[in-house]
Amino acid sequence: MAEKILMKGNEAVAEAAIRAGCRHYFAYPITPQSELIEYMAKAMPKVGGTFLQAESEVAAINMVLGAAACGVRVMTSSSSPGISLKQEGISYIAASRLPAVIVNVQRGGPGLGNIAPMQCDYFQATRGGGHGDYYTPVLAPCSVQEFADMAPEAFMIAEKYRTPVLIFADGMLGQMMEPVVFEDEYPPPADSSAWALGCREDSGRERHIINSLFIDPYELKEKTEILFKVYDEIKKNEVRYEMYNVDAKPKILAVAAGTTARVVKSAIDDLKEDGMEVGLIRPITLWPFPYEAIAAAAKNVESVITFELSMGQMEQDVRLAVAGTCPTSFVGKAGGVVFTPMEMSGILREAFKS
Amino acid sequence: MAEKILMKGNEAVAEAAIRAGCRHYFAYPITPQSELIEYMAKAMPKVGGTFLQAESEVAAINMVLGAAACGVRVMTSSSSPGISLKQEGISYIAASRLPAVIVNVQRGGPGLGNIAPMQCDYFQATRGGGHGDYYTPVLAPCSVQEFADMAPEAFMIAEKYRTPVLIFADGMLGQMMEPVVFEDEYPPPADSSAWALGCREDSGRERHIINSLFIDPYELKEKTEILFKVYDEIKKNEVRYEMYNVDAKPKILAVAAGTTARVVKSAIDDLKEDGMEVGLIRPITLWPFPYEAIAAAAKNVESVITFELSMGQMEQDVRLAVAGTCPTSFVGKAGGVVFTPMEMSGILREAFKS
Amino acid sequence: PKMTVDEFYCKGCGLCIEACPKNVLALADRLNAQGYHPAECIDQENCTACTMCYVACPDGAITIEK
Amino acid sequence: PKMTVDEFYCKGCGLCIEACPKNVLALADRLNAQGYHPAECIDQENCTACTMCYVACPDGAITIEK
Amino acid sequence: MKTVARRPQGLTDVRLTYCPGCLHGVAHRLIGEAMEELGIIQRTIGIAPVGCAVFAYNFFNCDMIQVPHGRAPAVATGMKRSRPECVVFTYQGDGDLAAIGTAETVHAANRNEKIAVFFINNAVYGMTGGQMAPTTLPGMKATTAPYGRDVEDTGFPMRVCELLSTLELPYYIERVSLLSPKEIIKAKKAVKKALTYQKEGKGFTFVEMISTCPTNWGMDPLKSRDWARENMLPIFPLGLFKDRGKADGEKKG
Amino acid sequence: MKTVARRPQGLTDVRLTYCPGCLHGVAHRLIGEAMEELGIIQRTIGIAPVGCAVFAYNFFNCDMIQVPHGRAPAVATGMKRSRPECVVFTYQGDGDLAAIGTAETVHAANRNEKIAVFFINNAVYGMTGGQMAPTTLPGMKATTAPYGRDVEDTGFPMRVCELLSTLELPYYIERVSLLSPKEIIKAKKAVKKALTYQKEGKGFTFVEMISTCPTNWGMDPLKSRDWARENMLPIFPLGLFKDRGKADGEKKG
Amino acid sequence: MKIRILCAGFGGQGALLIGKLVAQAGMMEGKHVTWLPSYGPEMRGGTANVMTVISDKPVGSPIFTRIDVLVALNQPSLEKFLPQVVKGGVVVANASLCKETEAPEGVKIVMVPLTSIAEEVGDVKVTNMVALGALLGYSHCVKPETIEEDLRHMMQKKNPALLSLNLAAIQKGMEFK
Amino acid sequence: MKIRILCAGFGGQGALLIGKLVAQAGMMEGKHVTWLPSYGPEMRGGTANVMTVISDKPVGSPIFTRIDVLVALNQPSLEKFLPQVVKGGVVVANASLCKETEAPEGVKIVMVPLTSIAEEVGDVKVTNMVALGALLGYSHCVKPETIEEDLRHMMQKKNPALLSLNLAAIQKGMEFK
Ligand SMILES: Cc1ncc(C[n+]2csc(CCOP(=O)(O)OP(=O)(O)O)c2C)c(N)n1
Ligand SMILES: Cc1ncc(C[n+]2csc(CCOP(=O)(O)OP(=O)(O)O)c2C)c(N)n1
Ligand code: SF4
Ligand code: SF4
Ligand code: SF4
Ligand code: SF4
Ligand code: SF4
Ligand code: SF4
Ligand SMILES: [Mg+2]
Ligand SMILES: [Mg+2]
Repeated sequence: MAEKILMKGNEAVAEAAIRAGCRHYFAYPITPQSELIEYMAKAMPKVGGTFLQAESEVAAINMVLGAAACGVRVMTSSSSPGISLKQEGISYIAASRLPAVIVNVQRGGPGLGNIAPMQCDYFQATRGGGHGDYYTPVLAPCSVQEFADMAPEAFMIAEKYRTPVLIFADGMLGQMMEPVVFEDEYPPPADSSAWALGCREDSGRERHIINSLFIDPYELKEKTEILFKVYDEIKKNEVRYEMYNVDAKPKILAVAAGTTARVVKSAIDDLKEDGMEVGLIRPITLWPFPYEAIAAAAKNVESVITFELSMGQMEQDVRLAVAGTCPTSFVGKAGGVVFTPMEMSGILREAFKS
Repeated sequence: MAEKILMKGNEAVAEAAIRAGCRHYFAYPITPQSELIEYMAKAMPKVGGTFLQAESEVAAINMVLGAAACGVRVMTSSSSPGISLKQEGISYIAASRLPAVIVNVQRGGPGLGNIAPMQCDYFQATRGGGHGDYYTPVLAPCSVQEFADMAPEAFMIAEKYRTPVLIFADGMLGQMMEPVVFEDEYPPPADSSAWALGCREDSGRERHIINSLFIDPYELKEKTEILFKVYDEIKKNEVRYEMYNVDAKPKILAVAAGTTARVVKSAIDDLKEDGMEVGLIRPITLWPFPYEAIAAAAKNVESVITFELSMGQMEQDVRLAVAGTCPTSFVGKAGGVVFTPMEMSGILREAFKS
Repeated sequence: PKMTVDEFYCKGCGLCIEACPKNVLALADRLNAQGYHPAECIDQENCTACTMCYVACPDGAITIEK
Repeated sequence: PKMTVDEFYCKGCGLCIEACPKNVLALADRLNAQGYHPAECIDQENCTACTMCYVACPDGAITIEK
Repeated sequence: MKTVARRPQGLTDVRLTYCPGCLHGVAHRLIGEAMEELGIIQRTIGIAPVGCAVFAYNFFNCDMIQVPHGRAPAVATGMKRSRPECVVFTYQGDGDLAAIGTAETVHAANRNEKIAVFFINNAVYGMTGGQMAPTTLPGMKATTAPYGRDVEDTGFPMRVCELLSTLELPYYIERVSLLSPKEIIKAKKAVKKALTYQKEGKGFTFVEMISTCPTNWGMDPLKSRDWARENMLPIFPLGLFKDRGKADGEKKG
Repeated sequence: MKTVARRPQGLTDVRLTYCPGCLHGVAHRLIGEAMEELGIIQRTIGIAPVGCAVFAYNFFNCDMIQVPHGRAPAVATGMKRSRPECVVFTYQGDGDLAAIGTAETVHAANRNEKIAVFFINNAVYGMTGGQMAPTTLPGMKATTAPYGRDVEDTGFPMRVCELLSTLELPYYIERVSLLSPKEIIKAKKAVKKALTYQKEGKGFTFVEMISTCPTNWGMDPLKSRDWARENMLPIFPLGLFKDRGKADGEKKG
Repeated sequence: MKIRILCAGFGGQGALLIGKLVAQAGMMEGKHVTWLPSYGPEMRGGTANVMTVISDKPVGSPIFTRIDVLVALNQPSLEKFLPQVVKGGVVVANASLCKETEAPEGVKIVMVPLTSIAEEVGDVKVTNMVALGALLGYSHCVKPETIEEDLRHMMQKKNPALLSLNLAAIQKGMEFK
Repeated sequence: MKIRILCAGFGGQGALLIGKLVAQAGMMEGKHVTWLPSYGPEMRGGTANVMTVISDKPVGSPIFTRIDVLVALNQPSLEKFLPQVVKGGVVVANASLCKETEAPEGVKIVMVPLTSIAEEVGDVKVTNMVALGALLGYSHCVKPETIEEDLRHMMQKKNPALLSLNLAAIQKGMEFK
């Protein structure tokens, strides 16, 4: 088995991306993701890859658009305010049917906010913060290992469906070190020759055009419907989630993503010792969201509680899933204050009382 | 009664804003909102106001931030891709607790899309397309008259709660002409002297600071909770919607906003002649959304149908409102193809059959 | 020399006419499919194939042979 | 002349010391609340109130009187 | 009989969507000719802006992409750095390049990205119906400058060549005009040089072309060319601003 | 005994959060002094950037706002045009002003907005931990240029004064340094002139200050000043680039 | 009562103004009206058209796919929109630029040499006014007096000459049988 | 078994490295470990601290508010974090920079003149290594051998001199009673 390395999440995801064959990276510095861009700056030249610090996040996402259009594996990363600036570009990348990976190491918002870990860009990530009818698959890691593993996974999804994919991390995941193991082999990039731009002197193929302008409403309608057929495929094939203690006939179902879910798990173990059973569903793909899994689990519990590092965003998806079959509640924290295991146990014990 | 004027929606909303005392406008051209910026260019100088064409939408929203911080009534407008570029700025304006009015004359998306009327920026508008925990009130007009009336209304809400307010229009509303009547008087701007930046030589007041950086998580948490208390107030006081034929014991409840709702109304009248009763709830504020009204109405119908010029966004809010009390369905159109009255009647007649 | 205008492209802007040192070009009375009066050479003999019309044409409608 | 350093602001960067033509400044041995060795005037007599130290100070910690 | 001039292979056989007499068409043809003459059609990627030339992806006979308003130089950067074997060019209007795209333009130039930028200056936002551009002339009317551009309020026309020429590394910068066959022939040389340097992988090449907008200027094609000559050329002087190829040459020779 | 020098009223009594010996503090003091001397503290609005100076709203004793990264000139435009009676200044670092804020900087200058821009050039992104800036020197190491800035790959240091000087209308542009008391005294004159012109409502005034970043350069304060003198001044020559006030003066006189 | 009027022609022919004057008149007569032009880059050289609805009840959609009255100032417009005209519908076609076309059953096509009449009246620019006249003659969507009142109101002072030219054109259009 | 270790000090004192070496060793011993530093602009001049967790079970939160082992390299750190130390907890304080402080009940404070010892060993820079030694002496979160193995692995080749210096410092720290 490959060796364990103690690494920061920001570095681990960068290393994994490079090992997975990503050779193009464009980004702009921002705390708390800067170790990612700095790692790329060091590592890319060593593998003959392209590292370029863009003049802004807007430029960075458009550099990504250009590289993606040429069919290469390309990544960018930023944190909340920077991701907001990328929204027009992401909408174009989605509309142009191009694969790309975008990492958001979230910080506190709105505005300049702060650099503490949060999950308050959930709506933006899962509802297409940009304009128009589109979605992007969103992967939410809960550990440095999973953060790293999601780089190759994100590229595979991006290439399979020709869509931008978001990795939804937070400042804590970016900054913390945990042991990581890298695969020796990662699947190679998918063949893009059927649509990518480039030199056609040898192939002599027809010229390729990449475009998101469809001035005739009926044409745009058709293109959009094709796009949504792809989304149906993604919903069918790519929903990912983790169940924890759900088979123990829990009275309460907790739903939490990312680092928050880790704290819930400790609390679940804690309560178990006192014979109080709580189940957890941790959405790993925030879009597509595991509606069915939660709906099914909700049928067998007395209530569902959503935990988020925000004032309540994912809880809407949970309510859409539960659709009234049992009471739901929400516990959130704003500002980048995180849940402590003790506190979490307390909240769940309370829930048991009622 | 004041005289009726035949006007384009883009011009009417601009004229109303000026009559309501808006003297500062910053924007960047984009179809189909250009008549708005062009009207402002003509009219502002005549009333001694400020019109400035910014170098970009990003610059425009930040000019708005500056003017808003000085406590003056300020407006900007754009269309879908341009609104995406404003997301960081809107998040800052919301976080800085500043009043401002932003008009989105929507076009087809994603990407460059086209310039046909759509409602596919609904998620972006109602879920904070920018980063962080925030919302903006969203007003959705269905006629040129209402579009115009919403300018002063938006300013009043913006100032009362110190929040940016979005007017959610579309290319059809912007381009079409209908008769408009303007009030002779509009309420004056609210007093901003308690927080606005400016000259304090006379008042000798303490210096004012406007800021969205709260590096201490507990401070940002507190600020966010204050912000959400304001949102609770808005939810309590500002929910607006129109009911049509809902008291006729309809078998089906339709939910539609903006121009789509007009087509639904003609269809409702059409079906009424054949004794088929359909009710309509037209959300006028998309955020805060009329959850209660729809929940109540849903209790007395067999099913709820949501109509949108998109692949389905508002329908999530409708499902959240209905919360499983009756079946819901969605009928949407992508690409900027609009509903015709005939087609709409057909859809509703079908619904009656089943 | 032979100067020909491809009606499919021509928008009757007249820039070629202005460009021709020999004044052998003019707009036709007829309209083309797009509703424009296409340019045409009314005196091929005197065309010197200097290509000035071609250079001026924004729509790539002109071919010169000799 | 009197040169005084406000310990509250001083970060012991030493730029004032370098600036003083009379070499009458030095860092104190003690630490201030922020854990810096504040600058101080070790020889007020020879201070000419030329204000060079004040000009050099990034933290607005210096007052000169005469 | 042999053909001495015909529509170049660098253009597709699609009819251009520009207004009658619009010089966008001339700029297109020059690029199409240069690509054909240099034999690079098969390895060139063109970038269409948002502007009247947004449809350029239908007109240039090479691989094409249509990108967000003003961001073409950033997109070109991403392309050139992933496909160094390709010739990459952007085609941009004054609103696209000198307003919303200012940062992308300046930084691509400052990095000396190995791309060609063709800048069509018609002193107006054509596609959106005649709004003021950064290049709109003093006193010139536009839909967003209905009383004529007031320099005191909105600034002086931006001279992009002059601006970029202060940067250290850009390889080639020239301003030409498309207002007569003579000028077009000069312009052709500049366009070809810009693409030749790309073929040779030299660096950032920038050609500004003084053009017209008969529709939004409200003039017929002929009149608009004269108007541009009288009013634009004094403010946008033609000429070579930078040619490190030449410089290098001189050094060598 | 009378006070000949003391912390200016233009600064609050809050301790600056800059690292020991960081010349941001000197720049702050000069602006604070100038505001006091011109008696404009009560009618000045200052704009804090995103950068180490993000906390400037705690330090300047006038009305203050903290704005999005790079957009200060746009915010200032909105403010000045709604409060013409106020003096409006921005305080920006090289990343803020010359990278992400390039378009806002260039266009505010081109419109000759009646605002003062203070540009602190320390050749690095200080706040975020030492990434490369557009002004980073050739070969200089930064966390995103770990092998030293390669001008072939990332371009040459941007000279903003030179760039803006090509524009027609900007009223006053000067580059000064903060590397010694002598230079600081010169810098003070420039800062005061920039704000004096604002008080008189003249136009766009821009003062670039060559500064240091001891922390990210990994040098002590003294060493970093010397390093800046040796390495930055050759690439960023000090001097007056534009002063229409002077010109006007000469015309008059 | 609800009338859906579509006016179409080449860019410069002024089709949009026809629709606007009718909508304006409808409004003055207390009707509900909407006016929606084609917009955007399609304008480039293409044809311009405008949809006008005049109704006693609030207008649902300003966009319609079935036409009660079509004014076609050129051949392309006639070809494009004729199929959408409903039974009982009227078509005013510009005989000067349109070929004789056989009418779908229940549809009445009136060929009026709009351009030539306009030239007679004194200026091709008033082709659209002649068309407006013809429209008023064959469809009774609004009263001619209202249109005249509106035009007087608009031009009396600014440009009396143009006013009488327009009125003359409208007259000629109405008189054409 | 789960140990929460917090190391804090002035910027340059190398508190973060102490945590990292412990976490690294924990990992090598097959434990679950997390390491989370304070980050961002607070660094400016301020104090740096790092939270390290070593556990048999997966670690829930890398952030904790109750401390099992505190290493305080300076006075501010001692003052700030001492209240969070749990009953049975251990505190290694830098006697060279910290005042004698009375221990909350159930908490053991060990005052070690880290800086001076480091100077003795030959370089104040290894203050953190002395602290690490003391930590290993008083808490048995990881085996000293593992730390040594790790350090050898890291430095043997690159810098044997530094290695022995570090090992000496750790030794001295462990020996201090
Ligand atoms: C983000 C964004 N903002 C604005 C627009 C609207 N828009 C399209 S083209 C254009 C300007 C076109 O002017 P120019 O670049 O000079 O090109 P021209 O049409 O004159 O050739 C604008 C503002 C857009 N499509 N996207
Ligand atoms: C939109 C956005 N992008 C990036 C950042 C992260 N960021 C904060 S400050 C900064 C650069 C600071 O450098 P500079 O402007 O030179 O100021 P300095 O700290 O050197 O004084 C960056 C990239 C941000 N806060 N917002
Ligand atoms: S220049 Fe070209 S398009 Fe214009 S008239 Fe001549 S041939 Fe036709
Ligand atoms: S080739 Fe020369 S001479 Fe012949 S038609 Fe063209 S311009 Fe006239
Ligand atoms: S310059 Fe100022 S801060 Fe630095 S040591 Fe002297 S007094 Fe202290
Ligand atoms: S005032 Fe001059 S002489 Fe006195 S301490 Fe300061 S620098 Fe030295
Ligand atoms: S609008 Fe102007 S620039 Fe655009 S195609 Fe027409 S003439 Fe050319
Ligand atoms: S990081 Fe650099 S610029 Fe920022 S405060 Fe410290 S020394 Fe100054
Ligand atoms: Mg233009
Ligand atoms: Mg800097």
